[in-house]
Amino acid sequence: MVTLLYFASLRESLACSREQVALPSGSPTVAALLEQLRSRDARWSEAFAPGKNFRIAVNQQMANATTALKTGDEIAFFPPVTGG
Amino acid sequence: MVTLLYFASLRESLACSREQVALPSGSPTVAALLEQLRSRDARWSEAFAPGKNFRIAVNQQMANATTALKTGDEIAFFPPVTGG
Amino acid sequence: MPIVRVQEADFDTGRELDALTGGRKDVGALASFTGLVRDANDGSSVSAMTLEHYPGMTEKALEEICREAHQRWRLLDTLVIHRVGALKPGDRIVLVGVTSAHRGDAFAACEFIMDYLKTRAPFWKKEATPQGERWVEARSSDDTAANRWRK
Amino acid sequence: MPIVRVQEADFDTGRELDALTGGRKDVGALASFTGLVRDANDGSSVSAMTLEHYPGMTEKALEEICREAHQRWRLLDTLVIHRVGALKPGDRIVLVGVTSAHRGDAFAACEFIMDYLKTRAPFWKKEATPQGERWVEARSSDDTAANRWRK
Repeated sequence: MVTLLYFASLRESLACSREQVALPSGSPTVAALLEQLRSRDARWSEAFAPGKNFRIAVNQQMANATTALKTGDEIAFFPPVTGG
Repeated sequence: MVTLLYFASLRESLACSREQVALPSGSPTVAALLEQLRSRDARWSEAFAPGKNFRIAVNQQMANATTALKTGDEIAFFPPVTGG
Repeated sequence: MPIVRVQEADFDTGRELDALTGGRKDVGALASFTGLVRDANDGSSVSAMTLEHYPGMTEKALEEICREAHQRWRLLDTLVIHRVGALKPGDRIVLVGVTSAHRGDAFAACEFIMDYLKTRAPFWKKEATPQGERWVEARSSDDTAANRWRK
Repeated sequence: MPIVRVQEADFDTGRELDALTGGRKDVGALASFTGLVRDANDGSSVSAMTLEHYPGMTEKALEEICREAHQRWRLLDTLVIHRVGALKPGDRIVLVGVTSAHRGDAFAACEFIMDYLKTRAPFWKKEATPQGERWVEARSSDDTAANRWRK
């Protein structure tokens, strides 16, 4: 299992802030996890459609689609940041 | 007459902070005034020797050797500034 | 040394900056930046703002930005305080303070920290406008500012 | 609007910066710089400092520098407070504060004001060292910094 976190507009459009999911089988990457999320329904496939401007963090470090995942990881999805 | 002011190391080496002098005759400039000051003695000629790094202000605006002078002007001589 | 705080409460700018320099005699330069909530943005009036963040990652990201600043310039201390939660126009959002022997290092590092904070620290702003609430969009000018520092 | 003060007394950084932003809701960015007396300079320890200035011209020069900053960037307010007289290590010398809607303008103008102050405002520092008193020499790095801003 891994923990998924969603922030800001992504949290709102997905109506989800946190969930636990099983890792994709094989040598799982962020890309495989995203494929799994997109297959849920139209809302999820749209939120993570290719070309959508969102950011990924794995265990609180910026990551990308090729980042490898393992059991227990915390994977966060969020829009470009706007602090300051 | 014009008022001359000296600041910082120049004030100390000339042992003078303020004096009143007559303007050089003709169409006086800072250069003519400096010539007059240099002619006083070795200390003054050395302080204002060509190539010496000092600044000039006329009526509290930065000036240079070609700046024209008139009666009543306040002319200040000082080393490069070091505030902040 | 980096000092990082994420908090709902307001901060006292003078006290925080005095603490950075207080008692030290090797600080020649203190550069600081305060970001505040404006009552207008992108053509709309703004009556309130909510700042969301990613607890845990936020502090790590800010510390990493400060550490990178310490690697790039000769600094004494760096400070980042960033507020989260409900804010209103005129409120302080963020304070960055950088001390150094010389001003060039302090200025550059302070601006660097702000530019990186704007593009790398997980904060998100939601504004209340007469047309309703809206998430603030990231600005390409912030990416441009951050990219200036690429070696 | 430029606010310029030359004074012997210390200043309260927090109070001065709060006054720049206080009550306004259009300030998004406040950049500030504080210069302090260091206990070492050019390889000598420094036990005390005296700041001389040119009364009258100092204020004019500082106001002119601030006005030039207002012409170059979109600013709301600029503040310069510079102390004169006897100072000791750890003491504040100068405070520059700049407010703007956006941080790029505030940062640039704050650094510009400091660079021009360092090369154009008639202040002179005298340091007390174990080898006696000495006038601080102007640095060519300050000229280089100021020349960056030439249009």
